[in-house]
Amino acid sequence: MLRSIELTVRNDLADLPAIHDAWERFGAEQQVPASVVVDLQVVLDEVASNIIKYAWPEGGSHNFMIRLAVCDGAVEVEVIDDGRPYDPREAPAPVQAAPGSRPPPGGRGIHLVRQLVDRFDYERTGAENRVRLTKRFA
Amino acid sequence: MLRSIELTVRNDLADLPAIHDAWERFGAEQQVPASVVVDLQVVLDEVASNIIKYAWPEGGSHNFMIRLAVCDGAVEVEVIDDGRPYDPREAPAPVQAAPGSRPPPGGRGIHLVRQLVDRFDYERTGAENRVRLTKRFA
Amino acid sequence: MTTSGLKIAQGRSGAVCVVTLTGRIDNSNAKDVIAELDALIGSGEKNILLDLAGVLYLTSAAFRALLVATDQAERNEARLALCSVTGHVRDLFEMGGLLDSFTILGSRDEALARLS
Amino acid sequence: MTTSGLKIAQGRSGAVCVVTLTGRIDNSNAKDVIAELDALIGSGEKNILLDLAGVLYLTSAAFRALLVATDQAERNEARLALCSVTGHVRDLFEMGGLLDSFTILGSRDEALARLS
Ligand SMILES: Nc1ncnc2c1ncn2[C@@H]1O[C@H](COP(=O)(O)OP(=O)(O)O)[C@@H](O)[C@H]1O
Ligand SMILES: Nc1ncnc2c1ncn2[C@@H]1O[C@H](COP(=O)(O)OP(=O)(O)O)[C@@H](O)[C@H]1O
Repeated sequence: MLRSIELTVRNDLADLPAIHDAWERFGAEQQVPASVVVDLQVVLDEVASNIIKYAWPEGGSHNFMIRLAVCDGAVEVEVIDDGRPYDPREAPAPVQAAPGSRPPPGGRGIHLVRQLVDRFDYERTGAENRVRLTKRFA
Repeated sequence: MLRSIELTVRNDLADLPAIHDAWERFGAEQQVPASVVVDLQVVLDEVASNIIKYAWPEGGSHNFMIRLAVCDGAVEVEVIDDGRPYDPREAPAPVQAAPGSRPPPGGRGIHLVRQLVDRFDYERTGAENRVRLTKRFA
Repeated sequence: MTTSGLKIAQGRSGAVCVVTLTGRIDNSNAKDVIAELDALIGSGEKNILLDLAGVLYLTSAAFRALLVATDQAERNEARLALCSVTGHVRDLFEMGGLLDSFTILGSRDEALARLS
Repeated sequence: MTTSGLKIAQGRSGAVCVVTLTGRIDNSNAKDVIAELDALIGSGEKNILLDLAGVLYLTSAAFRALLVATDQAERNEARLALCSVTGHVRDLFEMGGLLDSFTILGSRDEALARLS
Protein backbone atom coordinates (compact mmCIF):
# COMPACT_ATOMS: atom_id res chain seq x y z
CA MET A 1 0.00 0.00 0.00
CA LEU A 2 2.99 2.33 0.58
CA ARG A 3 3.65 3.33 -3.00
CA SER A 4 6.34 5.96 -3.08
CA ILE A 5 8.61 8.07 -0.94
CA GLU A 6 10.08 11.44 -1.68
CA LEU A 7 13.39 12.70 -0.29
CA THR A 8 14.88 16.16 -0.19
CA VAL A 9 18.65 16.04 -0.51
CA ARG A 10 21.19 18.83 -0.02
CA ASN A 11 24.15 19.25 -2.37
CA ASP A 12 26.40 17.61 0.22
CA LEU A 13 27.88 14.11 -0.09
CA ALA A 14 27.12 13.67 3.62
CA ASP A 15 23.46 13.25 2.63
CA LEU A 16 24.17 10.09 0.61
CA PRO A 17 23.91 7.61 3.52
CA ALA A 18 20.40 8.86 4.31
CA ILE A 19 19.34 8.11 0.73
CA HIS A 20 20.83 4.64 1.14
CA ASP A 21 18.93 4.03 4.37
CA ALA A 22 15.61 5.33 3.03
CA TRP A 23 15.76 3.13 -0.08
CA GLU A 24 16.92 0.11 1.89
CA ARG A 25 13.95 0.38 4.22
CA PHE A 26 11.40 1.22 1.53
CA GLY A 27 12.68 -1.46 -0.85
CA ALA A 28 12.43 -4.10 1.88
CA GLU A 29 8.92 -2.99 2.82
CA GLN A 30 7.93 -3.29 -0.83
CA GLN A 31 9.52 -6.75 -1.03
CA VAL A 32 11.81 -5.70 -3.84
CA PRO A 33 14.40 -8.49 -4.39
CA ALA A 34 17.65 -7.78 -2.55
CA SER A 35 19.75 -7.77 -5.73
CA VAL A 36 17.50 -5.09 -7.22
CA VAL A 37 17.72 -3.05 -4.04
CA VAL A 38 21.51 -3.20 -4.29
CA ASP A 39 21.61 -2.34 -8.00
CA LEU A 40 19.54 0.74 -7.30
CA GLN A 41 21.78 1.68 -4.37
CA VAL A 42 24.57 1.91 -6.92
CA VAL A 43 22.36 3.90 -9.29
CA LEU A 44 21.24 6.31 -6.57
CA ASP A 45 24.83 6.87 -5.44
CA GLU A 46 25.93 7.68 -9.00
CA VAL A 47 23.05 9.95 -9.91
CA ALA A 48 22.88 11.83 -6.61
CA SER A 49 26.64 12.30 -6.32
CA ASN A 50 26.82 13.69 -9.86
CA ILE A 51 24.18 16.27 -9.04
CA ILE A 52 25.94 17.13 -5.79
CA LYS A 53 29.30 17.52 -7.55
CA TYR A 54 28.36 19.06 -10.88
CA ALA A 55 24.88 20.61 -10.95
CA TRP A 56 25.78 23.89 -9.23
CA PRO A 57 29.33 24.82 -10.27
CA GLU A 58 28.86 28.24 -8.66
CA GLY A 59 28.55 26.53 -5.28
CA GLY A 60 26.14 27.61 -2.56
CA SER A 61 23.60 25.46 -0.81
CA HIS A 62 20.92 23.77 -2.93
CA ASN A 63 18.37 21.00 -2.59
CA PHE A 64 17.16 18.41 -5.04
CA MET A 65 14.45 15.80 -4.90
CA ILE A 66 14.39 12.03 -5.25
CA ARG A 67 11.16 10.11 -5.61
CA LEU A 68 11.14 6.33 -5.33
CA ALA A 69 8.06 4.41 -6.39
CA VAL A 70 7.34 0.70 -6.59
CA CYS A 71 4.51 -0.25 -8.90
CA ASP A 72 3.62 -3.26 -11.07
CA GLY A 73 6.87 -5.12 -10.51
CA ALA A 74 9.10 -2.17 -11.29
CA VAL A 75 10.96 0.48 -9.36
CA GLU A 76 10.81 4.00 -10.68
CA VAL A 77 13.37 6.56 -9.60
CA GLU A 78 12.74 10.20 -10.37
CA VAL A 79 15.41 12.79 -9.63
CA ILE A 80 14.68 16.47 -10.05
CA ASP A 81 17.21 19.26 -9.67
CA ASP A 82 17.30 22.91 -10.66
CA GLY A 83 21.01 22.93 -11.48
CA ARG A 84 22.50 23.64 -14.88
CA PRO A 85 20.88 21.83 -17.80
CA TYR A 86 22.46 18.40 -18.14
CA ASP A 87 21.25 15.30 -19.95
CA PRO A 88 23.16 12.39 -18.41
CA ARG A 89 22.17 10.05 -21.26
CA GLU A 90 24.72 11.97 -23.32
CA ALA A 91 27.67 11.28 -21.03
CA PRO A 92 30.43 9.76 -23.18
CA ALA A 93 31.43 6.11 -22.79
CA PRO A 94 34.41 5.66 -20.43
CA VAL A 95 37.87 6.24 -21.87
CA GLN A 96 39.56 2.93 -22.74
CA ALA A 97 42.98 2.24 -21.32
CA ALA A 98 45.91 2.37 -23.75
CA PRO A 99 47.30 -1.18 -24.11
CA GLY A 100 49.39 -2.06 -21.07
CA SER A 101 48.29 0.97 -19.04
CA ARG A 102 45.46 1.72 -16.66
CA PRO A 103 42.39 3.79 -17.64
CA PRO A 104 41.81 7.23 -16.10
CA PRO A 105 40.11 7.07 -12.69
CA GLY A 106 36.83 8.88 -13.44
CA GLY A 107 33.97 8.82 -15.89
CA ARG A 108 32.36 5.47 -15.06
CA GLY A 109 29.32 6.45 -13.03
CA ILE A 110 26.74 6.97 -15.74
CA HIS A 111 28.17 4.02 -17.64
CA LEU A 112 27.22 1.82 -14.67
CA VAL A 113 23.77 3.40 -14.39
CA ARG A 114 23.01 2.60 -18.04
CA GLN A 115 23.76 -1.09 -17.43
CA LEU A 116 21.81 -1.30 -14.17
CA VAL A 117 18.43 0.07 -15.27
CA ASP A 118 15.91 -0.93 -17.93
CA ARG A 119 14.90 2.61 -18.91
CA PHE A 120 16.78 5.87 -18.69
CA ASP A 121 14.73 8.98 -19.50
CA TYR A 122 15.59 12.64 -19.22
CA GLU A 123 13.57 15.77 -19.66
CA ARG A 124 14.34 19.45 -19.13
CA THR A 125 11.17 21.19 -17.96
CA GLY A 126 11.39 24.86 -17.08
CA ALA A 127 14.43 25.30 -14.87
CA GLU A 128 14.54 21.61 -13.91
CA ASN A 129 16.42 18.50 -14.93
CA ARG A 130 14.21 15.43 -14.53
CA VAL A 131 15.89 12.07 -14.73
CA ARG A 132 13.61 9.06 -14.65
CA LEU A 133 14.99 5.56 -14.29
CA THR A 134 13.01 2.33 -14.37
CA LYS A 135 14.13 -1.07 -13.22
CA ARG A 136 11.85 -4.08 -13.54
CA PHE A 137 12.01 -7.00 -11.15
CA ALA A 138 8.95 -9.13 -11.94
CA MET B 1 15.27 14.39 4.30
CA LEU B 2 12.32 11.98 3.84
CA ARG B 3 9.70 14.44 2.72
CA SER B 4 6.59 12.60 1.76
CA ILE B 5 5.05 9.18 1.39
CA GLU B 6 2.31 8.06 -0.92
CA LEU B 7 -0.09 5.21 -0.21
CA THR B 8 -2.45 3.32 -2.46
CA VAL B 9 -5.57 2.26 -0.58
CA ARG B 10 -8.34 -0.11 -1.70
CA ASN B 11 -11.99 0.67 -1.00
CA ASP B 12 -11.94 -1.77 1.90
CA LEU B 13 -12.04 -0.78 5.57
CA ALA B 14 -9.46 -3.52 6.18
CA ASP B 15 -6.88 -1.18 4.62
CA LEU B 16 -7.31 1.44 7.38
CA PRO B 17 -4.81 -0.07 9.85
CA ALA B 18 -2.07 0.08 7.22
CA ILE B 19 -2.71 3.82 6.78
CA HIS B 20 -2.46 4.17 10.55
CA ASP B 21 0.84 2.32 10.67
CA ALA B 22 2.38 4.20 7.75
CA TRP B 23 1.52 7.61 9.22
CA GLU B 24 2.63 6.59 12.70
CA ARG B 25 6.05 5.59 11.41
CA PHE B 26 6.47 8.51 9.02
CA GLY B 27 5.22 11.07 11.57
CA ALA B 28 7.68 9.76 14.16
CA GLU B 29 10.57 9.83 11.67
CA GLN B 30 9.67 13.43 10.87
CA GLN B 31 9.51 14.28 14.59
CA VAL B 32 5.95 15.47 14.34
CA PRO B 33 4.61 15.99 17.89
CA ALA B 34 2.67 12.96 19.16
CA SER B 35 -0.55 14.93 19.65
CA VAL B 36 -0.43 16.08 16.01
CA VAL B 37 0.23 12.51 14.87
CA VAL B 38 -2.88 11.41 16.79
CA ASP B 39 -5.07 14.24 15.50
CA LEU B 40 -4.17 13.29 11.96
CA GLN B 41 -4.85 9.61 12.69
CA VAL B 42 -8.40 10.71 13.43
CA VAL B 43 -8.50 12.83 10.28
CA LEU B 44 -7.15 10.03 8.09
CA ASP B 45 -9.64 7.55 9.50
CA GLU B 46 -12.54 9.91 8.77
CA VAL B 47 -11.51 10.92 5.29
CA ALA B 48 -10.43 7.48 4.11
CA SER B 49 -13.45 5.69 5.56
CA ASN B 50 -15.81 8.15 3.89
CA ILE B 51 -14.22 7.48 0.51
CA ILE B 52 -14.35 3.74 1.13
CA LYS B 53 -18.01 3.89 2.15
CA TYR B 54 -19.44 6.52 -0.16
CA ALA B 55 -17.26 7.28 -3.20
CA TRP B 56 -18.29 4.29 -5.32
CA PRO B 57 -21.96 3.58 -4.55
CA GLU B 58 -22.05 1.12 -7.49
CA GLY B 59 -19.51 -1.06 -5.63
CA GLY B 60 -16.65 -2.90 -7.30
CA SER B 61 -13.02 -2.68 -6.38
CA HIS B 62 -11.31 0.71 -6.54
CA ASN B 63 -8.11 2.36 -5.33
CA PHE B 64 -7.43 5.84 -4.07
CA MET B 65 -4.26 7.66 -3.11
CA ILE B 66 -3.07 9.34 0.07
CA ARG B 67 0.01 11.53 0.11
CA LEU B 68 1.51 12.65 3.42
CA ALA B 69 4.14 15.36 3.42
CA VAL B 70 5.92 17.14 6.24
CA CYS B 71 7.38 20.50 5.33
CA ASP B 72 8.10 23.77 7.14
CA GLY B 73 6.44 22.78 10.41
CA ALA B 74 3.24 21.58 8.82
CA VAL B 75 1.76 18.29 7.73
CA GLU B 76 -0.01 18.19 4.41
CA VAL B 77 -2.43 15.42 3.62
CA GLU B 78 -3.61 14.99 0.05
CA VAL B 79 -6.28 12.44 -0.79
CA ILE B 80 -7.21 11.73 -4.38
CA ASP B 81 -10.05 9.48 -5.50
CA ASP B 82 -11.89 8.96 -8.77
CA GLY B 83 -15.25 8.32 -7.13
CA ARG B 84 -18.35 10.43 -7.56
CA PRO B 85 -17.85 14.20 -7.24
CA TYR B 86 -18.06 15.16 -3.58
CA ASP B 87 -16.87 18.27 -1.79
CA PRO B 88 -16.60 17.29 1.90
CA ARG B 89 -16.39 20.93 2.97
CA GLU B 90 -20.10 21.07 2.22
CA ALA B 91 -21.07 18.28 4.60
CA PRO B 92 -23.81 19.66 6.88
CA ALA B 93 -23.14 20.30 10.58
CA PRO B 94 -24.20 17.35 12.76
CA VAL B 95 -27.87 17.10 13.66
CA GLN B 96 -28.49 18.41 17.20
CA ALA B 97 -30.30 16.19 19.66
CA ALA B 98 -33.87 17.15 20.54
CA PRO B 99 -33.94 18.22 24.22
CA GLY B 100 -33.83 15.16 26.47
CA SER B 101 -32.97 12.74 23.67
CA ARG B 102 -29.80 11.48 22.03
CA PRO B 103 -28.56 12.70 18.65
CA PRO B 104 -28.53 10.35 15.64
CA PRO B 105 -25.46 8.12 15.52
CA GLY B 106 -23.84 9.30 12.25
CA GLY B 107 -22.75 12.48 10.55
CA ARG B 108 -19.87 13.56 12.80
CA GLY B 109 -16.78 12.57 10.84
CA ILE B 110 -16.24 15.65 8.70
CA HIS B 111 -17.27 17.84 11.63
CA LEU B 112 -14.26 16.43 13.55
CA VAL B 113 -11.94 16.87 10.57
CA ARG B 114 -12.84 20.57 10.32
CA GLN B 115 -11.82 21.10 13.94
CA LEU B 116 -8.61 19.09 13.73
CA VAL B 117 -6.93 20.78 10.74
CA ASP B 118 -5.86 24.34 9.97
CA ARG B 119 -6.79 24.25 6.26
CA PHE B 120 -9.36 22.21 4.40
CA ASP B 121 -9.21 22.52 0.61
CA TYR B 122 -11.05 20.66 -2.10
CA GLU B 123 -10.78 20.64 -5.84
CA ARG B 124 -12.43 18.59 -8.56
CA THR B 125 -9.96 18.08 -11.41
CA GLY B 126 -11.00 15.92 -14.31
CA ALA B 127 -12.51 12.75 -12.87
CA GLU B 128 -10.82 13.23 -9.49
CA ASN B 129 -11.69 14.55 -6.07
CA ARG B 130 -8.66 16.12 -4.43
CA VAL B 131 -8.90 16.91 -0.74
CA ARG B 132 -5.97 18.74 0.76
CA LEU B 133 -5.65 19.21 4.50
CA THR B 134 -2.97 21.16 6.33
CA LYS B 135 -2.09 21.00 9.99
CA ARG B 136 0.63 23.21 11.43
CA PHE B 137 2.71 22.15 14.40
CA ALA B 138 5.51 24.70 14.65
CA MET C 1 -2.26 -4.74 21.09
CA THR C 2 -3.99 -6.82 18.40
CA THR C 3 -3.46 -5.93 14.77
CA SER C 4 -6.79 -4.11 14.90
CA GLY C 5 -5.24 -1.70 17.40
CA LEU C 6 -7.98 -2.34 19.97
CA LYS C 7 -8.11 -4.75 22.88
CA ILE C 8 -11.49 -5.41 24.51
CA ALA C 9 -11.47 -7.00 27.98
CA GLN C 10 -14.37 -7.90 30.24
CA GLY C 11 -14.56 -7.98 34.04
CA ARG C 12 -17.15 -7.85 36.77
CA SER C 13 -17.52 -5.76 39.92
CA GLY C 14 -20.65 -6.78 41.85
CA ALA C 15 -23.65 -6.20 39.60
CA VAL C 16 -21.58 -4.16 37.11
CA CYS C 17 -20.06 -5.63 33.98
CA VAL C 18 -16.92 -3.63 33.22
CA VAL C 19 -15.65 -3.50 29.65
CA THR C 20 -12.12 -2.12 29.32
CA LEU C 21 -11.05 -0.76 25.95
CA THR C 22 -7.36 -0.34 25.19
CA GLY C 23 -5.90 1.18 22.04
CA ARG C 24 -7.73 3.14 19.39
CA ILE C 25 -11.35 2.98 18.28
CA ASP C 26 -11.80 3.79 14.60
CA ASN C 27 -13.60 2.72 11.46
CA SER C 28 -11.61 -0.49 11.25
CA ASN C 29 -12.61 -1.85 14.65
CA ALA C 30 -15.69 0.01 15.95
CA LYS C 31 -17.76 -2.97 14.74
CA ASP C 32 -16.01 -5.07 17.42
CA VAL C 33 -17.19 -2.63 20.09
CA ILE C 34 -20.75 -2.81 18.78
CA ALA C 35 -20.61 -6.62 18.67
CA GLU C 36 -19.29 -6.83 22.24
CA LEU C 37 -21.90 -4.47 23.70
CA ASP C 38 -24.65 -6.00 21.63
CA ALA C 39 -23.81 -9.45 23.01
CA LEU C 40 -23.67 -8.19 26.59
CA ILE C 41 -26.98 -6.37 26.38
CA GLY C 42 -28.53 -9.33 24.58
CA SER C 43 -27.35 -11.65 27.34
CA GLY C 44 -29.31 -9.62 29.90
CA GLU C 45 -26.61 -7.44 31.48
CA LYS C 46 -28.30 -4.45 33.13
CA ASN C 47 -25.27 -2.44 34.27
CA ILE C 48 -22.45 -1.98 31.80
CA LEU C 49 -19.51 0.31 32.45
CA LEU C 50 -17.14 1.12 29.58
CA ASP C 51 -13.72 2.11 30.89
CA LEU C 52 -11.89 4.27 28.33
CA ALA C 53 -8.72 4.87 30.42
CA GLY C 54 -6.59 2.96 27.91
CA VAL C 55 -8.03 4.57 24.79
CA LEU C 56 -5.41 6.57 22.87
CA TYR C 57 -7.92 8.19 20.57
CA LEU C 58 -11.24 7.55 18.93
CA THR C 59 -12.95 8.67 15.76
CA SER C 60 -16.58 9.27 14.79
CA ALA C 61 -16.96 5.51 14.26
CA ALA C 62 -16.64 5.16 18.04
CA PHE C 63 -19.36 7.75 18.62
CA ARG C 64 -21.59 5.87 16.22
CA ALA C 65 -20.95 2.60 18.07
CA LEU C 66 -21.56 4.14 21.49
CA LEU C 67 -24.75 5.92 20.44
CA VAL C 68 -26.13 2.75 18.86
CA ALA C 69 -25.26 0.71 21.96
CA THR C 70 -26.73 3.30 24.33
CA ASP C 71 -29.99 3.24 22.39
CA GLN C 72 -30.03 -0.54 22.48
CA ALA C 73 -29.32 -0.57 26.23
CA GLU C 74 -32.24 1.76 26.79
CA ARG C 75 -34.58 -0.45 24.79
CA ASN C 76 -33.48 -3.34 27.02
CA GLU C 77 -33.82 -1.39 30.27
CA ALA C 78 -30.09 -1.61 30.83
CA ARG C 79 -27.66 1.17 31.75
CA LEU C 80 -24.52 1.88 29.70
CA ALA C 81 -22.13 4.34 31.31
CA LEU C 82 -18.60 5.53 30.47
CA CYS C 83 -15.71 6.25 32.79
CA SER C 84 -12.13 7.55 32.55
CA VAL C 85 -12.99 9.94 29.73
CA THR C 86 -10.03 12.26 30.02
CA GLY C 87 -7.41 14.20 28.10
CA HIS C 88 -7.47 13.97 24.35
CA VAL C 89 -10.32 11.47 24.36
CA ARG C 90 -12.46 13.95 26.26
CA ASP C 91 -11.49 16.68 23.76
CA LEU C 92 -12.73 14.46 20.95
CA PHE C 93 -16.09 13.87 22.70
CA GLU C 94 -16.33 17.63 23.05
CA MET C 95 -15.51 18.24 19.38
CA GLY C 96 -18.18 15.68 18.54
CA GLY C 97 -20.66 17.67 20.70
CA LEU C 98 -21.35 14.49 22.64
CA LEU C 99 -20.27 15.14 26.23
CA ASP C 100 -23.93 15.44 27.23
CA SER C 101 -25.17 12.49 25.22
CA PHE C 102 -23.69 9.80 27.44
CA THR C 103 -23.59 9.00 31.13
CA ILE C 104 -19.95 9.88 31.91
CA LEU C 105 -18.99 9.00 35.49
CA GLY C 106 -15.44 10.20 36.26
CA SER C 107 -12.91 7.60 37.35
CA ARG C 108 -13.62 3.86 37.43
CA ASP C 109 -13.93 3.90 41.24
CA GLU C 110 -16.34 6.82 41.15
CA ALA C 111 -18.34 5.10 38.45
CA LEU C 112 -18.54 1.79 40.34
CA ALA C 113 -19.64 3.61 43.49
CA ARG C 114 -22.43 5.29 41.55
CA LEU C 115 -23.60 2.18 39.72
CA SER C 116 -23.58 -0.23 42.67
CA MET D 1 28.92 -1.26 10.55
CA THR D 2 29.81 2.38 11.08
CA THR D 3 27.32 5.03 9.97
CA SER D 4 29.37 5.41 6.81
CA GLY D 5 28.48 1.84 5.89
CA LEU D 6 32.12 0.81 5.52
CA LYS D 7 34.50 -0.79 7.98
CA ILE D 8 38.21 -0.77 7.16
CA ALA D 9 40.44 -3.19 9.07
CA GLN D 10 44.15 -3.83 8.78
CA GLY D 11 46.16 -6.99 9.39
CA ARG D 12 49.47 -8.50 8.42
CA SER D 13 50.52 -11.83 6.95
CA GLY D 14 54.29 -12.02 6.61
CA ALA D 15 55.38 -9.24 4.30
CA VAL D 16 51.82 -8.55 3.16
CA CYS D 17 49.65 -5.86 4.67
CA VAL D 18 46.03 -7.03 4.35
CA VAL D 19 43.28 -4.42 4.30
CA THR D 20 39.81 -5.87 4.80
CA LEU D 21 36.85 -3.83 3.61
CA THR D 22 33.39 -4.64 4.92
CA GLY D 23 30.15 -2.97 3.85
CA ARG D 24 29.65 -0.75 0.84
CA ILE D 25 32.05 1.56 -0.96
CA ASP D 26 30.37 4.59 -2.46
CA ASN D 27 30.67 8.33 -2.91
CA SER D 28 30.18 8.96 0.79
CA ASN D 29 33.09 6.86 2.00
CA ALA D 30 35.49 6.15 -0.91
CA LYS D 31 37.65 8.98 0.44
CA ASP D 32 38.30 6.83 3.52
CA VAL D 33 39.63 4.05 1.29
CA ILE D 34 41.91 6.51 -0.50
CA ALA D 35 43.14 7.93 2.80
CA GLU D 36 43.87 4.46 4.19
CA LEU D 37 45.76 3.27 1.13
CA ASP D 38 47.55 6.58 0.77
CA ALA D 39 48.80 6.33 4.36
CA LEU D 40 49.96 2.72 3.92
CA ILE D 41 51.82 3.42 0.71
CA GLY D 42 53.29 6.59 2.21
CA SER D 43 54.49 4.62 5.22
CA GLY D 44 56.53 2.37 2.90
CA GLU D 45 54.35 -0.75 2.62
CA LYS D 46 55.40 -2.62 -0.52
CA ASN D 47 52.78 -5.40 -0.58
CA ILE D 48 49.18 -4.44 0.02
CA LEU D 49 46.30 -6.86 -0.40
CA LEU D 50 42.76 -5.51 -0.40
CA ASP D 51 40.28 -8.20 0.63
CA LEU D 52 36.80 -7.41 -0.74
CA ALA D 53 35.07 -10.54 0.64
CA GLY D 54 32.86 -8.43 2.91
CA VAL D 55 31.93 -5.80 0.34
CA LEU D 56 28.20 -5.80 -0.40
CA TYR D 57 28.51 -3.52 -3.38
CA LEU D 58 30.61 -0.71 -4.72
CA THR D 59 30.05 2.22 -7.03
CA SER D 60 32.25 4.15 -9.46
CA ALA D 61 33.68 6.08 -6.51
CA ALA D 62 35.37 2.84 -5.45
CA PHE D 63 36.86 2.34 -8.91
CA ARG D 64 38.19 5.90 -8.78
CA ALA D 65 39.76 5.25 -5.36
CA LEU D 66 41.32 1.95 -6.44
CA LEU D 67 42.71 3.35 -9.70
CA VAL D 68 44.22 6.34 -7.89
CA ALA D 69 45.76 4.09 -5.23
CA THR D 70 47.11 1.63 -7.79
CA ASP D 71 48.82 4.48 -9.65
CA GLN D 72 50.26 5.75 -6.40
CA ALA D 73 51.50 2.28 -5.43
CA GLU D 74 53.24 1.99 -8.77
CA ARG D 75 54.97 5.34 -8.34
CA ASN D 76 56.21 4.06 -4.96
CA GLU D 77 57.29 0.69 -6.29
CA ALA D 78 54.68 -1.02 -4.18
CA ARG D 79 52.17 -3.69 -5.22
CA LEU D 80 48.44 -3.29 -4.64
CA ALA D 81 46.38 -6.39 -5.31
CA LEU D 82 42.74 -7.33 -4.76
CA CYS D 83 41.27 -10.61 -3.61
CA SER D 84 37.82 -12.15 -3.00
CA VAL D 85 36.29 -10.26 -5.91
CA THR D 86 33.22 -12.40 -6.41
CA GLY D 87 29.50 -12.38 -7.12
CA HIS D 88 27.85 -9.03 -7.53
CA VAL D 89 31.04 -7.12 -6.78
CA ARG D 90 32.75 -8.92 -9.65
CA ASP D 91 29.79 -8.08 -11.92
CA LEU D 92 30.25 -4.42 -11.06
CA PHE D 93 33.98 -4.53 -11.92
CA GLU D 94 32.96 -6.10 -15.20
CA MET D 95 30.33 -3.43 -15.90
CA GLY D 96 32.98 -0.85 -15.15
CA GLY D 97 35.27 -2.54 -17.71
CA LEU D 98 37.92 -2.85 -15.02
CA LEU D 99 38.52 -6.57 -14.49
CA ASP D 100 41.81 -6.24 -16.39
CA SER D 101 42.94 -3.01 -14.77
CA PHE D 102 43.79 -4.48 -11.37
CA THR D 103 45.74 -7.40 -10.06
CA ILE D 104 42.91 -9.67 -8.91
CA LEU D 105 44.17 -12.79 -7.13
CA GLY D 106 41.28 -15.13 -6.30
CA SER D 107 40.73 -16.05 -2.66
CA ARG D 108 42.69 -14.54 0.20
CA ASP D 109 44.74 -17.72 0.63
CA GLU D 110 45.57 -17.83 -3.06
CA ALA D 111 46.49 -14.17 -2.99
CA LEU D 112 48.78 -14.55 0.04
CA ALA D 113 50.49 -17.54 -1.56
CA ARG D 114 51.15 -15.48 -4.67
CA LEU D 115 52.36 -12.38 -2.84
CA SER D 116 54.61 -14.07 -0.27
N1 LIG E 1 24.27 16.58 -12.96
C1 LIG E 1 25.32 16.92 -13.74
N2 LIG E 1 25.48 18.21 -14.12
C2 LIG E 1 26.50 18.55 -14.90
N3 LIG E 1 27.45 17.71 -15.36
C3 LIG E 1 27.36 16.42 -15.01
C4 LIG E 1 26.30 15.95 -14.19
N4 LIG E 1 26.46 14.62 -14.04
C5 LIG E 1 27.57 14.27 -14.71
N5 LIG E 1 28.12 15.35 -15.31
C6 LIG E 1 29.33 15.32 -16.16
O1 LIG E 1 29.45 14.03 -16.73
C7 LIG E 1 30.73 13.46 -16.44
C8 LIG E 1 30.65 11.97 -16.30
O2 LIG E 1 30.00 11.60 -15.09
P1 LIG E 1 30.25 10.18 -14.45
O3 LIG E 1 30.05 9.15 -15.52
O4 LIG E 1 29.40 10.02 -13.27
O5 LIG E 1 31.79 10.14 -14.02
P2 LIG E 1 32.62 11.04 -12.98
O6 LIG E 1 31.68 11.70 -12.04
O7 LIG E 1 33.50 10.03 -12.34
O8 LIG E 1 33.37 12.00 -13.86
C9 LIG E 1 31.22 14.20 -15.20
O9 LIG E 1 32.60 14.23 -15.11
C10 LIG E 1 30.61 15.59 -15.40
O10 LIG E 1 31.44 16.39 -16.21
N1 LIG F 1 -16.35 10.72 -0.32
C1 LIG F 1 -17.67 10.89 -0.24
N2 LIG F 1 -18.44 10.69 -1.33
C2 LIG F 1 -19.77 10.84 -1.27
N3 LIG F 1 -20.45 11.19 -0.14
C3 LIG F 1 -19.75 11.40 0.97
C4 LIG F 1 -18.34 11.26 1.00
N4 LIG F 1 -17.90 11.56 2.24
C5 LIG F 1 -18.98 11.86 2.97
N5 LIG F 1 -20.11 11.77 2.22
C6 LIG F 1 -21.48 12.07 2.67
O1 LIG F 1 -21.39 12.96 3.77
C7 LIG F 1 -22.08 12.46 4.90
C8 LIG F 1 -21.41 12.92 6.20
O2 LIG F 1 -20.17 12.24 6.39
P1 LIG F 1 -19.56 12.12 7.84
O3 LIG F 1 -19.56 13.49 8.45
O4 LIG F 1 -18.24 11.47 7.76
O5 LIG F 1 -20.54 11.22 8.68
P2 LIG F 1 -21.02 9.70 8.48
O6 LIG F 1 -20.03 8.98 7.61
O7 LIG F 1 -21.05 9.20 9.88
O8 LIG F 1 -22.40 9.81 7.85
C9 LIG F 1 -22.09 10.97 4.71
O9 LIG F 1 -23.19 10.37 5.35
C10 LIG F 1 -22.21 10.84 3.18
O10 LIG F 1 -23.57 10.96 2.77
